[in-house]
Order: sequence, then C-alpha cells, then structure tokens
Amino acid sequence: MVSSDRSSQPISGAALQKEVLKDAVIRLAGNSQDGIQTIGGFLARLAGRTAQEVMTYMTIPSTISGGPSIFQVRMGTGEVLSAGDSADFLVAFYQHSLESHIDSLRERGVLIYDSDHVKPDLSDKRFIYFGVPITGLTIEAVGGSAREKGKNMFVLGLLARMFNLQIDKLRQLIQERFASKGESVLRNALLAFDAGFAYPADSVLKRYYYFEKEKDEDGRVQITMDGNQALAYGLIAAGVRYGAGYPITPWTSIMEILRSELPKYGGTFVQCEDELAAISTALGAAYAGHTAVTGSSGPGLSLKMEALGWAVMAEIPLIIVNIQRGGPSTGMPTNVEQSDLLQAIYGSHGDAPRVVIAPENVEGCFYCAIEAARIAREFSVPVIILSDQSLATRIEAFPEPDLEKLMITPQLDLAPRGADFKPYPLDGPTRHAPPGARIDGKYPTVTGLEHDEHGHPSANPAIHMRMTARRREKLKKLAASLPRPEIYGDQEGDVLLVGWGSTWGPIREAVRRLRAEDKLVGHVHLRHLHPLPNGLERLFTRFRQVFVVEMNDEGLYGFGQLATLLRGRYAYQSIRSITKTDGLPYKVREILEGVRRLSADHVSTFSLYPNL
Amino acid sequence: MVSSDRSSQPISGAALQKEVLKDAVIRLAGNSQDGIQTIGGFLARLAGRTAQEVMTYMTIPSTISGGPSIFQVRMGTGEVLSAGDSADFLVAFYQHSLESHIDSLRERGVLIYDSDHVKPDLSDKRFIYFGVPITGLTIEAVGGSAREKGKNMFVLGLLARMFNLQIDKLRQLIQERFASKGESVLRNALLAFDAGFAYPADSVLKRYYYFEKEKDEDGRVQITMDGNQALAYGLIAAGVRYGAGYPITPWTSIMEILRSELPKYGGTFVQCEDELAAISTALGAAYAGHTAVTGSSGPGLSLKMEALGWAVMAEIPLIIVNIQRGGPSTGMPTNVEQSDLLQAIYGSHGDAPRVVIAPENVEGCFYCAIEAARIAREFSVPVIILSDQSLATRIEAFPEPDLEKLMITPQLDLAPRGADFKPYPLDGPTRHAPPGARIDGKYPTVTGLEHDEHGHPSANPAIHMRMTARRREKLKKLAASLPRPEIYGDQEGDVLLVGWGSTWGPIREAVRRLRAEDKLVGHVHLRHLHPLPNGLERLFTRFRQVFVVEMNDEGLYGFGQLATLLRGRYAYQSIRSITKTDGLPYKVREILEGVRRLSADHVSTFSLYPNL
Amino acid sequence: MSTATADTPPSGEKLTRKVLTGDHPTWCPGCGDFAVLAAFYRFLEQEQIPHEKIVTLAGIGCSSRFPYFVNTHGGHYIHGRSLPFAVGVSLSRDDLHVFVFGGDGDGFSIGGNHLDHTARKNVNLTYVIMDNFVYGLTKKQTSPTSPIGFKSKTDPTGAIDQPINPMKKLLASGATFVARSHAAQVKHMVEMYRRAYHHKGFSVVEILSECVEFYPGAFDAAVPRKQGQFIEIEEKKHDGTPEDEKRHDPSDEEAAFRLAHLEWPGVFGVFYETQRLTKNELEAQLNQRARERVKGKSDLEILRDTFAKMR
Amino acid sequence: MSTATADTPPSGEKLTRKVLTGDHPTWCPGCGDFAVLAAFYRFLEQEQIPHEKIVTLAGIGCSSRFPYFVNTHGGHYIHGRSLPFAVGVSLSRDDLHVFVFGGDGDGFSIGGNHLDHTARKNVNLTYVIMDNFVYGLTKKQTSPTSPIGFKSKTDPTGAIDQPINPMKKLLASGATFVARSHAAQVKHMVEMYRRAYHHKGFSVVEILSECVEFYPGAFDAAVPRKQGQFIEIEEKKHDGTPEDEKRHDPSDEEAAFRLAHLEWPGVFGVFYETQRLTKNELEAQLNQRARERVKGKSDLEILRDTFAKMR
Ligand SMILES: Cc1ncc(C[n+]2csc(CCOP(=O)(O)OP(=O)(O)O)c2C)c(N)n1
Ligand SMILES: Cc1ncc(C[n+]2csc(CCOP(=O)(O)OP(=O)(O)O)c2C)c(N)n1
Ligand code: SF4
Ligand code: SF4
Ligand SMILES: [Mg+2]
Ligand SMILES: [Mg+2]
Repeated sequence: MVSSDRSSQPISGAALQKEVLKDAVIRLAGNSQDGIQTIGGFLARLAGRTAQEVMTYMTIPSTISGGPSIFQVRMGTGEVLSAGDSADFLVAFYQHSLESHIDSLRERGVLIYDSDHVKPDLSDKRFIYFGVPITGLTIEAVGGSAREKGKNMFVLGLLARMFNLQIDKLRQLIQERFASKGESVLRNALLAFDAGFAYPADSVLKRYYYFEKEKDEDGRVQITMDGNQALAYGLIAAGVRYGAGYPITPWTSIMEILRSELPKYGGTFVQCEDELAAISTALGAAYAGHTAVTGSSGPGLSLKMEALGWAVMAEIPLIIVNIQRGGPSTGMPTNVEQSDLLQAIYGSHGDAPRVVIAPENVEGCFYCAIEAARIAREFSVPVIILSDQSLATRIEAFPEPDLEKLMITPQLDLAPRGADFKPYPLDGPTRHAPPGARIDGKYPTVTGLEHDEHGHPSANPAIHMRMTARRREKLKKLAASLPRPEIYGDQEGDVLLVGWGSTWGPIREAVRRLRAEDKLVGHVHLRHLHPLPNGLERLFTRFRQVFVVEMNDEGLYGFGQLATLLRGRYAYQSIRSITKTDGLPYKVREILEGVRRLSADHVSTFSLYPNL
Repeated sequence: MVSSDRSSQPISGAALQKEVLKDAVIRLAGNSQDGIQTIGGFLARLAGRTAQEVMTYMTIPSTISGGPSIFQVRMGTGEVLSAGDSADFLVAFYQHSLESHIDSLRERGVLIYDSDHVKPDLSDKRFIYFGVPITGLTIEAVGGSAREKGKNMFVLGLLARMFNLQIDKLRQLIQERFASKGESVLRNALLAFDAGFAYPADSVLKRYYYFEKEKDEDGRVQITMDGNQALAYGLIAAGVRYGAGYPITPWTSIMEILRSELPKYGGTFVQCEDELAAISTALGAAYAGHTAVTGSSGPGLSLKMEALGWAVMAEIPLIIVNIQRGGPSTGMPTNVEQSDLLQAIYGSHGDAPRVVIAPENVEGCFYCAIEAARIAREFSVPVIILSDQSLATRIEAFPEPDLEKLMITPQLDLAPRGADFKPYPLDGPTRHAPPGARIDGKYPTVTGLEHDEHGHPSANPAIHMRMTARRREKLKKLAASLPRPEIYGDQEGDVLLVGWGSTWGPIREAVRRLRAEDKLVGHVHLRHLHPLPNGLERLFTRFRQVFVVEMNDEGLYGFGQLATLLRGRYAYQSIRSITKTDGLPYKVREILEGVRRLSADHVSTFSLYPNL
Repeated sequence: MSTATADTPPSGEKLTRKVLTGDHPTWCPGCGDFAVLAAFYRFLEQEQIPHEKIVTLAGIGCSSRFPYFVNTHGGHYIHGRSLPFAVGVSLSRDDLHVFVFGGDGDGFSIGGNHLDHTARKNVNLTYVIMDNFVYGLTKKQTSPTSPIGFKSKTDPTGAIDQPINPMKKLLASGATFVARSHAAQVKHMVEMYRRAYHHKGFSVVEILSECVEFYPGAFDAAVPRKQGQFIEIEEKKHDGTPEDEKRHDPSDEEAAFRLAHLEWPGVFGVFYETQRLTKNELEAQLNQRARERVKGKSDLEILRDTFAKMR
Repeated sequence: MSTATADTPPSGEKLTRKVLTGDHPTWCPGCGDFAVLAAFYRFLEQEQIPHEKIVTLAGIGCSSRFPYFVNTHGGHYIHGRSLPFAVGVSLSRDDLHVFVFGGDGDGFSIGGNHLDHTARKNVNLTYVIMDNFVYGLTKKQTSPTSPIGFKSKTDPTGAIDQPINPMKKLLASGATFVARSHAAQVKHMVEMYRRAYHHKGFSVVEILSECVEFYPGAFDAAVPRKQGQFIEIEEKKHDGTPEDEKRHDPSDEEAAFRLAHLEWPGVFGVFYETQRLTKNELEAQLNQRARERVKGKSDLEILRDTFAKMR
C-alpha cells in the first residue's frame, strides 16, 4: 500500500528504513492464558485514541482451561472493513502457534517468534524472520518469581517500538488497566513493557513501520469497544433500565455489563433460573411500563419462543438480543454463524409478527440498540437484535456518539386513563396503561388469548381476523417509515451483493475489488430484516444478478436464509445465494470466489427448473 | 341433488313423499352438556358402518362449564369432501341455538326445534319448520327423574325415522356405548331413542328422506374415528411404543389414547412435568433405540424447539405431533389454523433441517403417522406431523387399513458393532448404536455439539461444513424419493390450487365447482412440506396462475406460509395466496371468492413492483 | 369489616365488591374457585389498597382465569410462567401490590422451578395456588398433586406417581411465608390473604379448591358439613401457659415440616413465617451503593464518563 | 478392590481403568471434577457392570462433559434437561444402568424442576451433581449454590440471593436416596457411588467439586490438609449400644433434614435412604395388567380388535 510521505519522528534516527503502511494485520498466536487478548485490546484502544481505524478478531479455545487461541488486530488509517484475510505480522508464542498459523501469514510477511520456544523453518524463504527470546527477557525484566506472566506486555512494548506507536498513550492504558490490581502488578506490567520497548527491534529488522497518516480530525473523538459493549451501552442510552437474562456464550458479557451498570442508573438486571424465566421477567417489567431487555444466544433464543409469542399477542414492547453462534443445538458455541434469522422471524407458533434488525459492525450495535428501543416503544412490539459471535468479541473504534442528542431518560406514564380507554384501538397505535395508572371503568387484563380492542378475550372469528391484521399492519407501517437503503458502489449493472449483519466489511471490500476489475457491482446491506424496508425491488431490478451473501447454509433449495426471504417476497429468479458454514467470518476472497462461481453459472438463473 | 331411483323400503308406506338425497348436512345446535357430540358420533359411526361417506365438524365451548356448542354431520353416498358450508337440516335445542345458527340453514332447509324451548319466527318463509316437544317427550319417555338427560337419544331416534336409517345398527351402537355405564343408563338411552323413533316425523313432514344408494362394496370395511384417534392408532401400527407428552388442547386426546393403549403393546407413555421434559423423555427413549413420539399444540411446540434442534444435530429419530390451533400465544385454543408451518420448519436456532408432513383428512392422519415413523427411522431425523384442531375432532369413515401389511412390531437392534463403527459416515446413512450394543473400541457419546463421523465433538471448520451438508443432503435424498403429487382435475390451464392439511376437502370441492363453470382448474395437495417433493415446477408451470390456499395470515408481503415457501424455492410470480384467519375451516364459497378476486386482480401478478 | 381509613385511595374511590367485580366467571357452577374469588374481594374491601396499585397475574388454567374476574390491573400470561413475570413487575415497580393466582399444574408441574427460585430470592409478592388435585382446563389429567389411585384421562386405571406434598415443597423452597387454606372456609381464606399481604417478601397460600367437574368431593375430608374436619393451626401466643407449649410456632421451620407430614387432610393456617431481606430491598441497596458511587450524576453524565474511559 | 465375579460380562471383557478411559478431559488442571471421574472409574472397576449396559448422560457445563471422558455409551444433551432424557432411557430400557452427571447450574437452576419430578416418580437411575458453587463453563456467574457475598461476573459486588440448600432440596424432592460427598475424598465418593448404584430407584449424590479457576478454595473448610474438617455421617448400626443412639438413621427423613441444616461445611455420607416402588416397576405392573387383559395377543391382533370396534 502506497504511502503519503508526511514526515515524522522515528524512534532512533540512524540508517533505518521507514516503511509506511496504510494498515497492518497483526496476528498474535499463543494460548489464551498468555493474555494475548490484553495486548490486542490495548492496540485496538490505542488505535481508537489516535483516530485510526481498527478491527479485531479472536478465537476462543474450546477447552475450559484455555488453550490455543489467537487475537488479530488490523489497524490503520484507511477504512478498515474486515479483520484481514491474511496477516502481515504473525507473533508466535509457541511451536504449535507457529504451525497452526504460518499459513495465514502473507508472503513477505514478518514472523516474530519467541526464540525460547519456537523453531521456525528458516529455509522457507517466503517470510521475514524475527526471533526474540521473549520468555527469557520477560523473566529477566520482571524477576523470576513472576514466571512467564508478563510476556504479553513485553510483546506490546516490542510492537510499540516496531510500529512507532505512541508509547505515552500505551503506558497510560496500562496504568488504567492495572491500577486497580495493586501496585506490584502494575509495576511488573510496566517493567515488561519497557523491556519489550527497549529491545532493538528496529535495528534488528533494519526498518520500522509507520502508519500513513492520522485521519483528518473531524472533531469527533473515537471510542473503542467490542460489539457486546456497544450493544449494552446502546441499550442504556436508549433508556433501557430493566432486564433479565441467563448466561450463555457469547451473550453473557452483555448481561454482565448491564448487571453492573444498570444500578447506577437506578435500574435492575436480574439473573434468572433459565431463559424462560428471563424473558418472562423482562416482560413483567415491560408490562409494568418500562422498556426492558432480555437476551441470549441460539439455545436460549429457542427457549424464549413461547413467551415471545405472548409479547406479540399482548403487544408488549420488548428488546430481545440474540448473539448468534454456530448451530444447530449446542453446535459451535465459540464460532460465528448467521443461522438464526428465520427462527427470529418465524420461530414462534401461530402468525406472530415481530421486528428483527441486525447491526453491521460495532458502531451498528450501539445504534441498533437505540433503534430497537424506539421501535419497541412506538409500535408496542418485541424487537429482536441479531448480532453474532464475531461482532460480539470484535473490537472497533468509532466516533463517540452524541449522547446529548441520543440519551433517553425513561419516564413511567401513569397518567389516568379515561372511560374511552382502549389498549388496542383498531384505528390507532397500541396504548397500554401500566399498573399504577388509574382507569375510569374497566381495568385491563393483558392477555395471550385473542382479544378485542379493549383487550377482552374473544373467539369471535371477525375479531381474530381484524386483530391478526392489526398485528401485521403495524409492522407494514413500520416498513413504510424505514429509509430505503442506499446502494454502495455502482447504482446499476451486473451484480448487486446483498448482505446483513457482520458481513458488512468483507462484502464492501469485495465490492471495491470487483469494481477495481471494472465490474459494475453494488452493495446493499440490510439492517431491517423484518419488516424489510419497502422499495428494495427498485434496487434489485437495476442489476442483472442479485447475490445474497450470508454465513449460513444453502438450505434444501440452494438459498441462504435472507435469500429465501427475499425470493419469497419478490420472486425474482435473479436472487441467488452465496453462503458458507465453516463457522468463521467471511474472507473477502471467499466472496469474490462466490461471485465468480455464480456469474459463470449464469444459465441456471433463469431456468424454469432449478434444483431438479 | 338428483337421485337414482333404486327401490327401497320406506318405514310407513302411505302417502309420504320420498326425497332422495346424495348427501345431507345436519347441524345439531345446543349446549355441550346436551350430548350433541354423542348423537353426531353415532350418526357418523352409522354412516361408516353402512359404507357411506361422512364428515363431521364441531365447536368446543370456550367456558369450562360448557355452553353453546354445535356438532355438524355431513353424510351421504357421494364423496363427502367437507362438512358443508350450509346446513340442510338444523336441530335447535334452545332459542340461542336457533338465533346463532339459523343463518347457516340453507333456503328450503328444515328447521327441527324443541318446541318446549324454542319459538321460531314462522313468518320467515325461507325454511321448513318442524317443531317437536323434545324436552317434554323425553321426560315422558324416560321418567321425570332423569330430567333432560336423554334428549340427545330422542333426537337420534327422530332423525333415524326421518332419514330412514338402519335402526338395528343404531341400537347396537347405543348398546356398545352405554353397556359399561350400567343397565339403567342403557335402558334410559334406549327408551329415549325409541320415543324419538316413534314420533311420526315423516307424517308431520309429509316426507321422508332416503340416501341415494349405498356405495359399491369394494370388500373393504369402513372404520369411523376422529383425526386424533387415527393418528394415535397410526403410531401404534407404525411400531411406536414409547412416548411422552404434556396435556394441551387439542393434542391431549392423542396422549390419552397412547397412555391407555401402549401398555397393552408392552410400551409406555409418560406424562411429564412440561413440554421440555416431554420431548427430552421421548428423545431418551429414541436414543435408547426405540421409535418414540412426543406431541403438543402451538405453545408446547414452541417449548420443544431447543430439544428438537438437538435431535437434528445428534440425528436421533423422533416423531413430533403438533395439532395446530389459532395463534399466536394462547390465541384461540379451540379454533383451527394452519399457522405453525414456518415454525415447524424454521423454529429452532441454527440450520436445523427436519421433516414436516401434514395429513389431509382423518385417513391421512393414520397414514401420516406410519410414514413419519418410517422416515424418522430411515433418515434418523425428527419428523413433525402437522395436524390441526378441525382434523383432530372431525369424525370420518375410511376403509379399514390393511394391518397385516402395515403393522410393525418393533425390534431393538443390539447387535455388536465392529471397530469400524461410525454413527455418522459421510458417505452413508446414520447408524446409531443404542446402549446395550457392544462396541469394539470407542463407545459413542451422542452430542449436540458439532462432531465428526465418529460423533466426536469438533469445531474444525471443514467438519462443520461437511456435517451441515450431511444434515441437509439427507433431506434432499428423502425429497428425491418422494412421489410427485398428482394433479386432480385439469392437468393444465388457468388456475392451479395448491393446499396442505385439512383444507383438502373444501379445495377439491371448489375445483369441482370451478370446472363445472368450464374453468381449467387443477388441485395439488402437498403432504410433504419439508422437504417438498421434487418436480413441482413441472406442475406449476402448466398453469397461468398458482393459488395457494391456507388457513393463516397473508403476512407482511401478502403471502401465506406455504406460499412463502414455494415462492422462496421457485421464485415464480404466478404463485399467490388465498388465506384466511377467522379460525374456522374453509367454506367452499370462500375459496371460490378468493379465486375470483385474485383472477380479476391479474395485473399485479406480473408486476415487478408488488406490494409497494 | 373495617371501613376505609387513611389508606383510602386519594381519589376517594372506595373498593367495594361492585367496583372490584370484573367479568362474570366462566367457571363451572359450584367450582371452588368462586369462593377463592369471593374471599379475595372481601380481603380487598378490608384492606382498601389503592385500586390502581393492585395487580393480579396468572398463568393458564381454570384458576388462572382469576384476573379477568377482578377489576384491577391484570395479566393473563402463559402456562407456568406467571411467577417470573410477576418478579419483573415486583422488582421494577415497588409501589405495586402484586398477587399471582394459578393452579396446581401451573404452579407445581410446569412452573415448579420458578416457584423455588422466586421463593429463595424472596421477591415481594403474594402467590395463591388454587389446588384442585387435577388439571381442570384441559379436562381431567393427572396433576402433581393427584393422589395415587386417582382415575384421570391420563391414568385411566388410577394415578401411580407419588404426588408432591405441596406444603413440604413450599417450605423447602425458602418461601418466607407459607400458609394453607380451603375454599369452603371464606373467613379463613380472607385471614390468610390478609397475613400473606402484610408479610414482606414472598408469601404463598395453597388453597384446596374443589373441581366439581373432574374431582368432586376431593376435599370433603376437610369440610365439616360433609363429615370432615377442618383443623386450624393454633399459633403460639407466647403467653407462658402450658397450653402454649403445644401450639405451633410459625417461625419454627422444623415444626412446620412436621405439620406438613400430618396425615390427610392435615391442618390449615400459617405453617411458616420468617423475616429475611426481600430481593426488592437487596436490589435497592445495590442501587443505592451504586448511586452513591456516581454521586448524583445524571444518566447522561454517567454514560458520558464511561465513554470517556473508552477513548 | 474386588475381582471380577459372576457379574463379569459374558464377553469376558474386564472393566479396567484403561478400558473405561474415554477422551482426555478438557478440564482445567486441578479441577475437582478429575477426582469425581477417577472415583467413577474405580467404582466401575469394582462393580464390573457389563460394559455395554452402562450409560452416562449429561446436560451442559464443565461437569457435564463427563460422558466424553468415560468410554461407555453416553449422551451429551442440552442444558438442564439431562434428567428427563435419562427418564426416557431408564423407563424404556430397564436392562441398562443409567448414570447422569451435571453441575449445580444444570441441576438446580435451569433443571431444578426436572429434578423434583424425576425424584418424586422414583425413576430408577443415579444422578451425580458436581457442585462447584459457580457456573464454570460460562466463566464465573453466580449459581444457585453460590453463597451470599460471592463475587462473580453477574454479582461483581457479591451475590445477594439466598442460595438453595442442596440437601434440603433433594430431600424435599422425594428422592429415595440422597447422599453428599467431596471431590477430595476418592474413597468416600467410591462408596457413595456404590450405594447409590445398589439403591433401587432414584438416587442422587451431591459432590462438592472445586472449580480451581473461578472459585478456588470454595470447599477447603472440608479438606483436612487445608485445616478443614471432613465429617462423615455415622450411620446407625442398630446394635443397641448407647453410642448408637446418636448415630444417624438414614431412613429418618426428619433427621436427614436436621443434618441438612448443619452449619457449613456440614457432614458427608448418606443423608437419606428409603424404599418405594420405582416408576419402572409401577409402569411394568400397569403393563402386566394390560397384557393380561389382552391375553397374549399379538400387537397385530390387539389393534385389529380395536379397529373392529370402530366399524
Ligand atoms: C405450554 C402449555 N402447555 C400446556 C397448556 C395446556 N394447559 C392449559 S391449563 C393446563 C393445566 C391446568 O391445570 P391447573 O394448572 O391445575 O389449573 P386448573 O385448570 O386445574 O385450575 C394445561 C396443561 C398450555 N396452555 N400451555
Ligand atoms: C439453554 C442454555 N442456556 C445456557 C447455556 C449456557 N451454559 C452452558 S453451561 C452453563 C452453566 C454451567 O454451570 P454448571 O451447570 O454449574 O456447570 P459447571 O460448568 O460449573 O460444571 C450455562 C449457563 C446453554 N448451553 N444452554
Ligand atoms: S373444570 Fe373444575 S376447576 Fe375448572 S371451572 Fe370447572 S369445576 Fe372449576
Ligand atoms: S472452569 Fe472450573 S469447573 Fe470448569 S474445568 Fe475449570 S476448574 Fe473445572
Ligand atoms: Mg388444577
Ligand atoms: Mg457449577
């Protein structure tokens, strides 16, 4: 990547080659016990503080006691859209780290390894080798007793030097993180960090790296966090003060944040005995007049399906967060998949229309939470937020939200209701009266039985028809109010890529590359999945082919879950699917391959007999 | 309806007009306590015994203590396809019965009423009036002490005379039913019956009715039962000996039958603490090597979604019965709806493909149970049977199944497994080894985690891809083995009506009427909903329009649940929806109206911008 | 019956039976639940709780139709989950008075676990179980309280599973107030309602309420006019008399367990009562400590500070 | 350790630790669950149950990974539902020996109701709860046995909800065999396994098993080499000696409840044991009566007769 030559202050001036990068993908490979997440987190935070773009990616070991694990950071000054298909730098703590990940290092990439543990095959000339006795130097710096505990900080120091990072900011981050753990922990961390920074990496490598330039300051500070944090704080900003949940990976960290944070805001988050209780407790709070939240991952979402139907029927607002992971069943709990979409939409018995939205990146997690709360309140409907494992754990920097504008301080509406009070007027929005509100006349019993405008149970055929229509029509009204998504890239042409959720970055990058090849390609990313925004047909019909890119199975008929929905609605033969089920985020390359494969296989698009 | 003039023996010869009927719709309207279900059941059983066609329809009162309720019998010698849109005869026990149901009586229909309770508006000349002091005569016949308890038997006798029914067979039915209740009960029942029969209905009405002719005997005896009975006995014939459930209307009667019957076959049905336990217990029995069943209705199905996903992942065979009722949530528990289809297919988290089939009538309930068991065993997959409230409670006669051929006596396969034992071979069918089977080498741990061919947990990306494909491909293999459904009626032309489940009869009748109007109309009824049979596109493309008729909501985009599926698969603009949500079975008239409306609105079919 | 006092709602509306009457009950004539309802009216008339602050909740079952028949804020939730729903109401709205009604199937079968956890957490609400030893709404299946031998549609030759002992279950759950009553004893029910209501924390009352349709006569053994005996628990008066020795001390858990083991039909009244901080109070304390840490900052300021740390 | 006797499986295969060893455990080094597993091996080596008749089942959790580590037929089911799954196995296959393993979250939180109902029905199987007072697999959230004050990720300032008393819960459930053991006492665990296994009906053993990762030291108070006390229950010998007076009679439910109330860390051993017909036996009786009514007819004949009545 070509650089601008904005001048700078190298750490040590002499004879070193300055290599300017637009961005760099650094993969740290070790065991989860080594604290590689911590280094990654610091780098990401630092990038955020220096207004750089950053994105991370991590794996979680499948044994409880930890084990092999990676943390990958991509940071830079261009738009960072994905955590990177291959690494520019690989830090290998152990021989097994080297062996499992050397293939992810690009040619001419730099292998940094702990020469106390790792013996690379130096005869393989594809890579640049940089061995550092990380273990030994750390023990030396921190003192033998601390064993290998500071290796991560040592590596952080090493990278700081190599990349010419702002070490005052890094030291401050270390301070913030370890201050509460006691003085000696902090001291050891800084000792290790300094030792890493003191190692003359630049002179050994004969070069140092420098990020192209800082982004133009637009006055907005960046904040850095992972998707689950963004979602949790988004809920708080949205005025959510009550919630209930049960732990499950990767949802748990949201409930942990809410359990710690909500009391500060006068709210409460309850850990329940199971997911059935959790959604019920959240619905109790919602019935009592609050905007409430519950959440889970796959198996827990399945358990919430009955109560969710009650919320639809009783028209009680609720936010349900679902952090998707590999399914079905217990499946692959620490891998990513987008395979809960159809369940989110259709998973309850009966015609039970509810809203489903999905964030496209960490920033989107924050804003989806805000939007979910608004929709839930305005339409008195449950809203499901579909995030996923990769978004949940991925760290990104984004402009600090304008809380003055966004922050909602919730208020209970206990105003008395007049004699004409109808919770479900046929000609207007739902108007619940929470307990505590005086009612002239009949007090309502909110019910999961079919009911009339007054909420009174009825098995009258006409009422069931009208009320079924009511529940459907309010979602259509919502649909009408949604903005039609913009096409990124070409506005008409060969191929439109359609995506949802965390695939946003890789799809966008794929579109860039395809356009660079002079293909006419656009990208539409849907945040609103149910209801879909109106007018998509006007976008779809401008392209000869519409490929829906998802991380789920092609299904019995060759279509992923969103593709199935879109075909069901529009019945365009041009809509087809690019899917995958390996439990890993999309690599840009995989999308490009999908596009090529489907484009070649053009005939079948318009055949009347697909899938024979 | 025109008669053949086959001669017969009227009860009393003189001066009575003989009216020959092809079939008659008789609606009994009273309170559920009056035992009108009993009369209806007798009539239906009688029809079955005399090789006539019969179909019933009933409503269940919404208060626990009973209340207004109807039972409708349509019996005759033609093919009886639906319980009838309007009644030829209405028996009204009370004034409220008259008022609620007089509109269902066709013009020139006969109103039979209890003149002790009911005062019809005799000035309304649309109907023929026939008042009988039912209450008084019953008390007189049975003796005052029995109060009004025998009115239903009185009415049965009355109808027997009017319709020239075979009273020896009826008396025998009464005997069979009441024998176990004690002699005096039986005597009273017969006294009331005889009194009704003695009432000179024919001479008052100046006519008696006679069913056209008995169907040609094809040697097969008919049996008469409701859909839930047919399903339960079908399961037994299919070799199902173990099951577990939790009560819920209208599923409960299946579990009640199984709980009573299975012990005779050496099996066990367990009433569990809830639906989560029920499916788990059934899966335990399945894991132990049996073909097992669980079941429920809407709310309970929602609760089974997590465990169902485990069955998909672990590839454990299981039959799940779902008797659909009005939804969402508690909804309309005693009404009918076909709104659980998409949940049945997509209701679990993750990509969790399972089989869904639906019976089209009572006979179909029996054969679907048998097919479900076969598929579950052969493909080691959970199979959902979607019946509904109207099928569950509807009585029909059908040819007695050939049990010699069908009956399966289950066997446990505890043969030792060799060292090469693989439960999930990539290139072949699932081969579970139930506990008790000796294994050379590793014993399997059946799991809901993703796993390799040996069933061993793995988060390896390639394995998840291959195993996801495996679970999908086995359903495609099943699809390939399914017969392509036949088209009833015209084989190509204007309109193809597509249906599933209990709408079979009304759709078929609608097709007949449309064809009688010289329209080119066909009917395809799908028993296999997931996977769909292959080759449907060859049927659909022979018609200008394809209308999918279902009892569920038109959804956000104007399509019912099956229509959504079919469009998702085929993306034909010609596929559209006729839906309704009033909680009642289709009337033929409603389907005809739907066809007319959609046919008129032809333009929109091929618009590129539907549903703006 | 006490007249309205300072407790009278500000609007001056007096809680009368008329004001409190909701829909006409759909129960079978003679069903025990009518009396449970009548006693509830009477209890409310006595207590004069502000009308709009009363919440009656239920799951699914004949008994669970209760909220429709009381003209207060109400909720008819799903089968077995009324307690966690009520937990959400109680914990988020400490100003309300939450009453939950339901049957033995709803509470002890599908909902049994929620009962235990709501009890141990001592969430502030009152739970009334209308126990008829059968599934009424679904028309006569075995319930977890059906005695062995009871012929139901799911046990046509008689139930074989050992039923739960409701009192034992409730005591073991950690409930801080456990009582038992009988639908034939309106005064006794009113008294139990009263004491449950005034108890701070999770209070639960099991009321034997006959299903005349599917289990007639189930509780005759405790109905004096049917040759049964209705034995009330005599509670300790701590008056130092020798009679007092034999009386029951409701704070004595072991003694309560002994009462729970008495032969059918056992005794009626308050088996157990103790004081323990409610979850409502504990959460409030948590909140107070958290609020102190953020020192009167507004919601906006708190979140802004948090974000500042994430820069 | 006994040598193989007549019980030796027909194939002559001897159950050795080697034969029984499944996957290498994924537990953290030092986790108490290793010892629970080792004791299970030893117990099986002693009993020499036919290999193929052993079934080990579990839900989800660290402890619930147990089945993978034992080379027998096994099932790794979903969170909290292992018991009803095991009920299906036990009731439909009386020839098998069913062992269920799981954690405190799996058994007492999400699965608490299934425990109660499986216990009251006295389904023939053995259930082992590896109680570590915390959610291990999901990395340190409060569990229903976490003591008040325990700092977890969902209670960062310390747990506030009253935990359940596992022994009390198990006793109240109607379980016919209830015992308690400690992962630091392999011999004791083996003995509890043995007695649970030989008990006909539902037997349950709670084993305190330390989570070294998220709750280190939780059970030190009962570990002698950590200055704790491991107090075993002395059972009555019915030898008429005065010492015997003080010994515990496991058939005495009230006495068992008293033991359950002892102060932390309490005592270890068999709290309660009684005999009651198992559900397996009761269902078998039902079947036998039903079979007698159909008098040795084949399945085909029975169904044909039924249909004949529906003509
Ligand atoms: C999830 C679910 N399962 C089952 C049912 C059906 N159902 C409704 S009420 C009920 C039990 C009723 O018994 P109980 O709780 O004792 O109340 P009762 O009618 O006896 O007052 C059942 C099983 C349901 N509505 N929802
Ligand atoms: C339905 C569902 N909810 C939640 C989870 C997540 N989960 C897995 S194990 C577990 C609890 C683990 O605690 P415990 O049962 O005590 O076992 P331990 O790990 O401590 O041995 C939870 C909440 C899940 N897998 N499924
Ligand atoms: S069925 Fe039983 S419980 Fe239900 S209303 Fe009737 S008498 Fe009462
Ligand atoms: S997390 Fe705890 S319970 Fe789980 S394996 Fe590690 S030490 Fe054992
Ligand atoms: Mg009941
Ligand atoms: Mg645990």
